[in-house]
Parts: sequence; structure tokens; C-alpha cells
Amino acid sequence: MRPVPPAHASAAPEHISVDHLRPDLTRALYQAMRTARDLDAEAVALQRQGVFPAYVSVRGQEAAQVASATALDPERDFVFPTYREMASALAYGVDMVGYMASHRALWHGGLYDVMASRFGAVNAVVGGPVPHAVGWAVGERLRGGDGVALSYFGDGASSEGDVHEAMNFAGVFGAPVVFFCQNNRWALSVPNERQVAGGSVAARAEGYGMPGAVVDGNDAGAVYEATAEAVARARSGGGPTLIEALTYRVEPHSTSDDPGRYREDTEAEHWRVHRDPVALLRAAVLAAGHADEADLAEADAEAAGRAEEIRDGVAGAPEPHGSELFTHVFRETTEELTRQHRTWQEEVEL
Amino acid sequence: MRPVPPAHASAAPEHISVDHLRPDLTRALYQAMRTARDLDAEAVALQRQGVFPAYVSVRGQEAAQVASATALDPERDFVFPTYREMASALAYGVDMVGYMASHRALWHGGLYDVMASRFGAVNAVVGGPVPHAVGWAVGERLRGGDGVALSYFGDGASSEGDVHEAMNFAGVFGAPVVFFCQNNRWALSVPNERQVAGGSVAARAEGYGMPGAVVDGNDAGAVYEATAEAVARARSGGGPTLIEALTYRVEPHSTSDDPGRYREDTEAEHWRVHRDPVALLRAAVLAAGHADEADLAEADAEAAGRAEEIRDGVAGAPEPHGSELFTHVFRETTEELTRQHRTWQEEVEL
Amino acid sequence: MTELIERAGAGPDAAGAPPVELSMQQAVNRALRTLLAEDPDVLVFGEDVGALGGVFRVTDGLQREFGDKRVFDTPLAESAIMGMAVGLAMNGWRPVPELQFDGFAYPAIDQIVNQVARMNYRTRGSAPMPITLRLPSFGGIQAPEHHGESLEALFAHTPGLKVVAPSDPAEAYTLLLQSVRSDDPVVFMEPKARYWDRRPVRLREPSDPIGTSRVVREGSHATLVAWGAMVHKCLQVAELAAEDGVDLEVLDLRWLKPVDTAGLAASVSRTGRAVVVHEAPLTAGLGAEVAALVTENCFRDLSGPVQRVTGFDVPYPAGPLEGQYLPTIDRILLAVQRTLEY
Amino acid sequence: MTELIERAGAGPDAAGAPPVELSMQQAVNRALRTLLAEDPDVLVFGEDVGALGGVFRVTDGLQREFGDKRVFDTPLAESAIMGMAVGLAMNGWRPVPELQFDGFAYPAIDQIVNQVARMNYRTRGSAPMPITLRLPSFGGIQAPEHHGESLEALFAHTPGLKVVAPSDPAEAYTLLLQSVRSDDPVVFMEPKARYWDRRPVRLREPSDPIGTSRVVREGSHATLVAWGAMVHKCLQVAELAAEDGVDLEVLDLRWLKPVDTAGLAASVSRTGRAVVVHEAPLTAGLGAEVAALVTENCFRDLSGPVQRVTGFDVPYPAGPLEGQYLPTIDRILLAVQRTLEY
Ligand SMILES: Cc1ncc(C[n+]2csc(CCOP(=O)(O)OP(=O)(O)O)c2C)c(N)n1
Ligand SMILES: Cc1ncc(C[n+]2csc(CCOP(=O)(O)OP(=O)(O)O)c2C)c(N)n1
Ligand SMILES: [Mg+2]
Ligand SMILES: [Mg+2]
Repeated sequence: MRPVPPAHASAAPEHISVDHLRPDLTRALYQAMRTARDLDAEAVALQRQGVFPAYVSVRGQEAAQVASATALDPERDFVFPTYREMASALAYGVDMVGYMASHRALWHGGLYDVMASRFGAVNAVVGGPVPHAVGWAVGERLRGGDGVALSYFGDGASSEGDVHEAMNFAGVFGAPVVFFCQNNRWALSVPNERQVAGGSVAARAEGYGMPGAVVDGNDAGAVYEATAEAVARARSGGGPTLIEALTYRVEPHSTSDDPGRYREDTEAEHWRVHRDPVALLRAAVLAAGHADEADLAEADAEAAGRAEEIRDGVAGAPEPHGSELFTHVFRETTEELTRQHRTWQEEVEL
Repeated sequence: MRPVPPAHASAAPEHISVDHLRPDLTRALYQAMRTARDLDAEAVALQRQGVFPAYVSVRGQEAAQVASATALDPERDFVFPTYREMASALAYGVDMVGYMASHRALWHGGLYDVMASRFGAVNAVVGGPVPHAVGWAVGERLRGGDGVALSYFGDGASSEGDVHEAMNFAGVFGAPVVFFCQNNRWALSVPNERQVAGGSVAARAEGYGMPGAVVDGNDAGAVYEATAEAVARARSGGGPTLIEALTYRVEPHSTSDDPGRYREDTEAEHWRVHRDPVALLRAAVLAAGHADEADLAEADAEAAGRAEEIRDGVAGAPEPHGSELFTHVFRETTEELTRQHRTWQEEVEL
Repeated sequence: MTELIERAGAGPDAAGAPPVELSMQQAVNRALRTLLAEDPDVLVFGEDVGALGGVFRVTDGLQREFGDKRVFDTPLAESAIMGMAVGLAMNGWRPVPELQFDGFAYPAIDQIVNQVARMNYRTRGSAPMPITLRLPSFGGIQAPEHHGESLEALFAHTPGLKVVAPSDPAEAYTLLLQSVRSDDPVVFMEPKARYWDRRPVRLREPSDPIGTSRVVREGSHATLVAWGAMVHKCLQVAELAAEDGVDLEVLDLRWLKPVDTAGLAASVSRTGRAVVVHEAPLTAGLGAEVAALVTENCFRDLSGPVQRVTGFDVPYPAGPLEGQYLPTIDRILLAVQRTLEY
Repeated sequence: MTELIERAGAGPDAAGAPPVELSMQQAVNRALRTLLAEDPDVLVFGEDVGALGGVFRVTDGLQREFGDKRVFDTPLAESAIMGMAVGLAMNGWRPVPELQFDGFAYPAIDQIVNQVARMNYRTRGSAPMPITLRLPSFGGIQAPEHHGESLEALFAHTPGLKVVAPSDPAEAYTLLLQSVRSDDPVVFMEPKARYWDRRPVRLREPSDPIGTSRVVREGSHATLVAWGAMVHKCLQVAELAAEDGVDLEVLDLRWLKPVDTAGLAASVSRTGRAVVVHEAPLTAGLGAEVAALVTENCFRDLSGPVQRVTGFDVPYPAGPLEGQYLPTIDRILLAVQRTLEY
């Protein structure tokens, strides 16, 4: 569990193995990753059609997201996502029409029930939700529960003060948190070399007295095992862990981005072709004999169907009514707001 | 230069040696530390007499402050202090009447000329000035200068997000900064164990790819050498260093504090009696033959005289005139402020 | 124990409770004890609130009484303190964090504005934030830089927050109970300059709704509007003015968000004149909002524009200049004179 | 090169310069080029301002033209960006940092309020802060959460800051030159919703002093006061009103600190009526300050209270509700009607 320097692209293997994992697990991972991949493609298409104002793709990060989320127990754990956790949400069992509604800009945080899903609202502040995970985990210990909080964040986010403060708090309180950094090598236009002093997010763990692990983020089995180990440690009172999953953002930062301005496409192309996590897992599942081509073809079809269903759901979801502007500001509303609601009715709703 | 776990009180030696240092240096260190000690006592007395509204003592930290400041070149380097750097200011050559004016609350930042002194204003935001040091250092490299920025901060400050952001920036930009943490074991009422996850501030350095060093903060010679090494590295383009000087706050946090509420006096007493940095240096200077009792008696008398002089200067300094409220807000004042200044003249100055 | 006595027979107007002599700092301490005792989900935390009992001793004895699971110190990081409060709330707790001084709320502003104030909205009511941030506030104690700030305009401008500033010990007790029991985030601004002033206090259960002001002195010639420590100063002004036959009403706004528009309008439509007093700088201070609300609601009744007596547009100064920065009795009296002569 | 042409013969009223068709995003880019070329101490930095040219392409080409020592990316940490600006200023540079979006200024508020705004004061003028923070601001582009915020009230309330929001490309060019050349810290709020609107622009040297407003349309029945993208909306309102014979003056406040009290008073004392329009929420917004200043200075001339048309006191909403949150033409027209009928 000692941090090692990040081994990007060239150093990483072009095959993975899942021989050591349970077949039902590897099939489930494949199913979810495949569905996420298809849903991602649907989302990019919806953006092109003008249904989504913008979209942030998770393509290439399906293994990191799905395998980490799968290592959790949605009955007792809690996930704190950023804005790029679609595949995690899907694997964790979040209502995906409600989740994708955030990309259609129907409601900033999404339309799923955060507390029932045990999956926090989509959060656009880079680094901001990381201390929430620590607070949740401290609270979990205080009430004697054995739940674990998992906090997703990016390589760019690792620069934010909040992430440091959160890790230090987690260490001091021995909180059951898994800090899960998806290092996709880029923070918008800035590569790791100009973002992460020292070159390794996982190497920071030691400074907080917690275990740090670097894992191949495109190897679903490796991500699953590293996360499961961290979750088990946290659950049994062993405190926080920092996992850095090395992966790559093969798509633009968002549909509004123009990566040609700051990186060679060859790099992305290499990851797309040789390190695609879905293709790697597919080959490994077949090699391990956990499924045959026919099984996987069936899984693919099911994934495509599910993705379409979600796409149709979100594309057809009704827009929120304007009065909702006023509904959720407070639990106990104020006269002031009631007055403004009335103004809105008289002057805007007309 | 590898970080080692903090060795507090019990483990630390009761003797230090300065045999390896130049006699003129050790005498200068002694002179400044002795003066700081006397001035500190004068300041506590002034607070009791009601001349200072409050005071934060540096007692016990004279070696950490004086020796680190002495390793710098006041002609080209720049110091970014907190609110507890009296002995550093003194050793660095700051106008001490102007410095102590901040404790008399004549002006928040003090009354010395920050730019001429190359010593930043007294800064009460814990962690806040640390990124300033990085900015200054980045700017120094950009203009081709060889100056070094030294940033003081406490063990408590190490928890603040700004300190992390600053260290990461320094690493990414290879900035010539010395991060100098005075770990005096307490951040007001909170001890290291509940403040610094992992137990070592210096251990954080590795995570930023910079050298980290733990040094006995009460050993003036050791502090000097560690700082000089870090300064030389920074000056020659080797980038930042993090130094953690282990020391102890023997006095209350400030004159308003009541440490009996949160710590045993025996701990402070141990440091006061066995690890007093002035006494340790005195014995070491004599042992090394760098001075004899008569020389040191002369130094003591000079220190006392200088401390009294500063005390008299600050006690007698005029209060700022009310119109100064308006003088320094902007370089180019505004009509609005001119109007308010007039209101002040008519309604307050009367 | 105390809290049982305090609550005994405490109907909305439990005038039966015997008055006790308390400072505001003690009254807040009493309220925290009541809250910790009545609701096992209440947690008190922040920098030095445990063994030390806070730099103002407001949390004195709480850790001893309720244990270090309910009352605990955190590391020195304001943003994480507020971020932790969010996570605790999402795990069913009712967090009552303290930030040590007003000026050190700035490092936590992102969590307060972008997270605490919006989580209920972002989650459409799924994740409410019953967080009360206790913030020793305002100036008047000759403290170091950043220890005398007035952030109410910033908080009041932030949708999703409620903001309150008590002006005396009895109010502090009641308003803190009300704030912590509320399921919305409240910023509770304690006027440091009034911490040590002892008053006979009846500890009462809340009865006035959130967002109501109170008239602390009735008068007919003009209304002085203030909050926190300035209420006391306005009462002094009213005493002095009374000697000259000028009869001033003093309105303690207390809730700074939502602002009691009806209460303001009721008072000023009677007196026809208003002076608003606050410690924060003039420009874009909450006094502008008060003036705007009064003018919008009492335009026909106003004999002159609402006068603002505030701190100047300069950074809060050190000791000797503090008294010249803060609204003085003379400045308030001159404003009263201006409005009477308008 | 361009900047030489731009400056050639550029007296205060260089009407000789030929008009060029530019969007505001291009005009800001031009201003940055002028500044980088004329003053070797100017540094442009922030998240993604280098190779990418900023998420709005405002810094497009600058790194290529001036090198990566003058124009550079930082790691993703807003507080350190502003803290670094302080240190750079103390080493003689003239920093022009960008924070990527309004809502991400909150993590840097501590450095902005407690350090940038106060360092000149704290050091009694020894360490001036000639920092211009460029902040893409305000809403109207259907962006994600935190990408449509209006922080002007917070900045205007902070002693030691100057604050400006241009409303069109020509203004953006001139005001940015003026801001960066000033030795005081300026927050330069760029209205994102106007970034792409192209206008014929004469690139001019600054001539009006800092803190002056400008009348963008003369009128006699009432004054509309606005800044940023709302100026454009007010001009549309004025066009519509004119069809009904209502003659509206539109005043672009532009400097939000210091506010042009004299300019406001001059306009409203003529028209006798005022409506202030902004995107930020109502309570404690800068509209309250404008209303208070107008009322203080034009009380006898006012036919009715200053009307405020603003965002509601709710967190900035997602896409479909944005248009219902922001002041609409109808809401402004209704306010005009209210003030005319008062
Ligand atoms: C506090 C904050 N600052 C800036 C931004 C703008 N922004 C959005 S995403 C992004 C890059 C994030 O990089 P990383 O953390 O690596 O996550 P990734 O996008 O690669 O998943 C930036 C700068 C933001 N959302 N929040
Ligand atoms: C941002 C901020 N938060 C809180 C405080 C209040 N405060 C002043 S000193 C202090 C403890 C600082 O501890 P440390 O950094 O170890 O420095 P030391 O006082 O031991 O020198 C605290 C909490 C502050 N000044 N600034
Ligand atoms: Mg990334
Ligand atoms: Mg300390």
C-alpha cells in the first residue's frame, strides 16, 4: 500500500486480468461499465442535439468509477461526488433519469433523492464536497454506525485547500473515509506536471498518517480490490485511505472545451485504443472464462437498452415550474420570500 | 534531510553544541536571543501595566526565530511573518519600536516600513501570509533575482488550506521559498496530536516533492544550519524546503489565555527549566570557547539596555491621528472617502 | 439540570421563571446547555471550544458536562469546520459550529455560501442543513486586526441563510434556542462588546417568530434602528435626547435576514423619521437595505431620508482609532438632529 | 503591434481611432495585449489562461505573444492565486489574475478581503496592491451552478477595493486599462452574457475618472440605473417605453465602488424617479445602496421611492428557470409604471 510514482500511459499494461475475482462480480462490473459507456455516448449526442446545454464525459473513466462504487454498500455507505461521476452513480444504483437531469440543467444538483440514494448532489465546486465526506464519516462514528464515506475528486481538485483540510481532519478524527482521486491526467487544460507538486497525489497520504495507494484506474479489478480494502479498513475502525486511480480523460473537459489548444490528440488516442477500460475488462472476462461472447453480447444489448431508456427519460422529463424557485430555499419559508413569490406570480408567470 | 517523527521534550537533549559554528555567529545569535528575551519580558510587563492591550510571547522560541532569520540576507531576502515573530524581526534588523507598536495596538500591521525592512506586516490570519511568500518568490525568479522568501507559520497553521495551496504552488513553480514551521506543540489550546494528522508537519514535504527537515527548534546552531542549507538551495534554483522546528510555547498563548484549563504546567516547566534556548546557547558558547562569562555578561547588559530603549520608545510613541483612518485605504483616494473624512472632522474630531 | 429548571413551565411567556443575573456570554452558555440536554443530535465544535471553553468562555464546562463526543475541538481550519458541519447534517446531526472570530469566517465563506446555504435547495429539500454557526462578531473590544468585523451584509445577501444578532443576554438565550431548533441554517452573530455586561435575565422559550424585530424603547419623534451592540448605544442616545425633549423610539432589528419589514414600517410610519446605525462600513452595508425598505414602505410618511450612521469605508482600525471609527453617540445625535430639521 | 496602433494619437478623446467590430471578450483581450506590451511588470495568470486562452478565450493568444513568464497557468486553487498576487505585488509586479467564474471567487474571499484589500492600509502605504482581479461575472448563459453569481455587493462593501463592471466592448477596453494602471486593487467584473455581442468599437484611452458613471440614453421621465448586462436590458426597456411615449434615461453605473453619487443625483434630480436593476438577489444587494444614495441626495425631488428590480432571494437557478429569476423586461416596465403612477 506504499505510494508509487504515477505510471501513466506508456508504462501501463495493455492487458488486465480478473482471474482472481468472482465471476458474478466481473460480469456486474462489465454490465455497469458498458451501460455507462452507452449512456455517455447518448449524453454527448443529446448535447449535440441541443437537449443538454453541456455535458462532461466520463469516457475512459468507467473502470475507476464503476469498480470503486461497486466496492461500497449502498445500504450503509455514502458517496460524495463531483460533477463527473455518472458511471459511479449508475453503479451505485442512483435513479439515472434524476441524475442526468442535472446535465439537462433541469436542476443543478440533479433530480434524484440524495438522502435515499446515499449519493450526494452533483457538486460543481472543485474540492468543495470533500470535507462533507469527512463530516459525514465523523458523524457515522459518533452514532456508532459502520458506514463509510467515499469522496470522489480529481487531480486538479487535489490542489484546493479544502482537500488538504479534509484529509487532515479525517486523520485527526480517524474518520472512515475513502478519498478516491481519479487522476485523469488533466484538469481542464493543465496537466499533472503543472498541477501536482511532487507528481503523486497518493504520496500525500503519508503526510497525514494514512495509507495511500496508486492503482491502475483502467483496471476494474484492481480498482475494486484497492477500494474494497480501503472500505474494509475504514469500516473496522482503521481510519481513512487515499486512493489515486490513474486514468485518462479521453474526451474534451466538457462539450464546450477545445483540447486541441493544449494537448496532442495522439495521447488521448493511445488511451482510447490501447487502454480502454471497457475493452480491457471485456477481454479479461473472456480470458478468465467468466462469460463467453454470447453472454457479453447479451450484456451489451441490455446496456444499450438501458441507456436508451434513461436517455428517453431525461429528454422527456418536464421542466421545473417557476414557482420551484421559491420552494426549496428554506424548510421554513419567510414572509419576504412569500412576497417575492407573489411578485413572481404577478410579474413573471403573468 | 529526511523527515523524522517529532521528538518532543523528553527525547530532546539537554545540551547543545555550537563547536562547529563561527564564534562571531554564535555570539551574534546569543546577543539577539538575549535581547529578544528581555524585550519579551518588557512586553509582558507593559501588558500588565495596561500599555499593551495584549501580547503574544515568543519566550522559548528565540532560537527558532533568531537563528532562522539570521540565516537570511536582509538585503535581498524577504520574510513573511505571523503575529508571533518578535525575535525574528529583531534578528532581521526591523525597527523594533515600529514592530512593537503593533502590540500596543497603534497600528495593526506595526509601524515599521515593510518594504524597506523586507519583513512583511504583522499578519493575524493564521495561514494567510504563506501564499504571499510563494508569490514573492515566483516574482523573484521571474525578474532573475536570487532572493529567497521565508514564510513563518505555526503547527496550527499547518491545518489551513492556504498552507497546502502555497506548498503545492511552490513545488509546481520551483519557487525559492523556505517554509519555516515553528511547531511549539500548541495551537492555542489544541496539542499536536489533535492538530497534525500523522504527527509531523515536515513529513508533508515529501508529498510536494520538496525536502523536509525536522530540527530541534531550541538548538540555535541546528536551526541556523538547517535554514542556511534551505536558503542556499533555494537561492541556487533548487526550489522550496519545509523546515519544522520543534519547540515549545512555554507562556500562555497570549496574555488573555489561561493555559491551566488545557495543559499541565509540568510540561511547560520542563521546557522552561531544561530546554531554555537562551540558557542552552549560553552554555554551548562557553563550552565552545566562543566567549567567556565576562563577554556574555557584557552582552546581557547590552541586551537589557537595548530592550529598555525599545520599551521606552514604544511606550512613548504617539497615538495615530484619527485622520489616518482615511489616509491609507487607497493610493488614489475617492470622493466618497474624502466626504467621509469630512464627516469625521465635523462629527468626531469636533 | 439547569435546562430542566429553565424549561419547567416554560410556556411561550413563562414570566414565572425567576430572573437571574447573567452576562451574554453566560446566557449563550446556558442556551447551549439547554440545547445539548434536550436534543441528543446537537453537536458543538470548533477551535478551542472544548477544554478551554472557547476564547470567550462561551462553551465553558460544556465538554465536561456533555462529553467530548458532543463538544469537541477541531484542527485550525475554518473551511473544513463548516464543510464538516454539512456532512454531519447529512448524517442526521444538528451541528452548532463556532468560528472563533468574525474575520476568520472569510476562509469559510465558500463552504457557507456555496454549500451550507444551498444544500437544501440543491437537493430540493432532501438534505436540509439545520446548522447554526455561532460567530463572535462586531468590534468595540480593541482587539487585533480581523477581530472586529461585521459580516451581516454578506450573510443577509446570501439566499438560504437566516441571520440574527442578539443585543442582550435574555435575547441571546432565546434566539439561540430558536436558531438551533430551526431546520434552516442560521448565522448567529454574538456582539463581543456585550459579552460581559451582566443583566437580570428571565430565561424564556422562544415565542416571537423568526424574522420579527422588537421595540426596546417607544418614542414618537424618530425611530433608531440598530442591532447587536449598537442597540445599547442607541438606548444611550435616546436617554440623552430625552433630556432635550426629543422622544426616540429604538427598534432592535435582531433578525438581519429575513428583515422585519412590517415592524420597520409600523414604527417609522408612526414616527415619520428613521436613523439606522451599524458598525459595518457605510457602502452596501445592511443600513442601505433598511433605508430602502423603510423608504419603499413609508415614502408618504417620511419627513426626510433615512439617515445612516455607520462605520466609515475603511478597514477596521486598531485600538486608539476604534472609538473614532465606530458610530459615536455624537454622530447619532447629529443624525437625529438632521432628520428632525429636514 | 496592435497596441501601438491603438495608442497612436490616443489622447483622452481620440475620436480619430477607427472603429473596429469587436465582442467584449475580444475587447478585453485587446486591453490585456495593450497592457502587457506597455508595462513589463504586468503579469496575467490563473486557471487555464495560458495555452487554452481561458474558458471564454479572453486570454487567447496572450501566452504565445508574451511568453509563459508573463502569461501563465496556475494550479487549481483560487485562494493561492490571490495570495500569490499579493506576494507578486510586494515584489514589484502588477498582477492581473483571473478567477475562472464568479462563484469560484468565494474560496479566495479571505485573501481578497483580509489581504488584498488591506495590505496598503496595514502597511500604511508601504506595500500597495496594484492588482486587478478579472472575474467573469453575472448570469444569463444557462451555465452550471456557481457560474452565474453576482458578487458586487460583497466587493463594494469591502473597504480598500474598487469595483467596476463594463457594459459593452468599448467600455471594457477602456475600463480595463484604467483598472490595471491604477495602483489600487480593482475587481473587474466581466458580464459573461455580453462576451459574444459584437459592436463597432473605438478603442480609447481612459479619460473619465475612476468612479464616474455614464448616461447611455438621455430621458426625462425616470432614470434606470444598471450595470453589466442589465444596461443592455434597460436600453431595450427604454426603446419599448418610448413607443408608449415614456422617455427613460439609462445610467450605466459601471463603477460599483466608488459609486458615482453626484452622477446619480444629477440624473434623478432631473427625472424625479428612479428604478435600479440588478441580477443579484434583492436583500442587501447594491440596489439598496443606490436607492439609499438617491434618496439621501434627491429626497425633495423624488416623486416616489426608488424601485428595485432584481434577482429574487433564492440561489441562482438552473437553465429553464434562469430567465424567470433574472429581471425581465416586463418586470422593469412594471416598475417604471409603478414609479410613474406613484
Ligand atoms: C473551485 C472551482 N474552481 C474552478 C472551477 C472550474 N473548473 C471546473 S472543472 C475544472 C478542472 C477540474 O479538474 P479535475 O479536478 O482534475 O477534475 P476533472 O475535470 O479532470 O474530472 C475547473 C478548473 C470549479 N468548478 N470549481
Ligand atoms: C484564520 C484564523 N483562524 C483562527 C485564528 C485565531 N487564532 C489565533 S492564534 C491561533 C492558534 C495558532 O496556532 P499556531 O499556528 O500553532 O501558532 P502559535 O500561536 O502556536 O504560534 C488561533 C486559533 C486566527 N488568528 N486566524
Ligand atoms: Mg482531472
Ligand atoms: Mg503553535
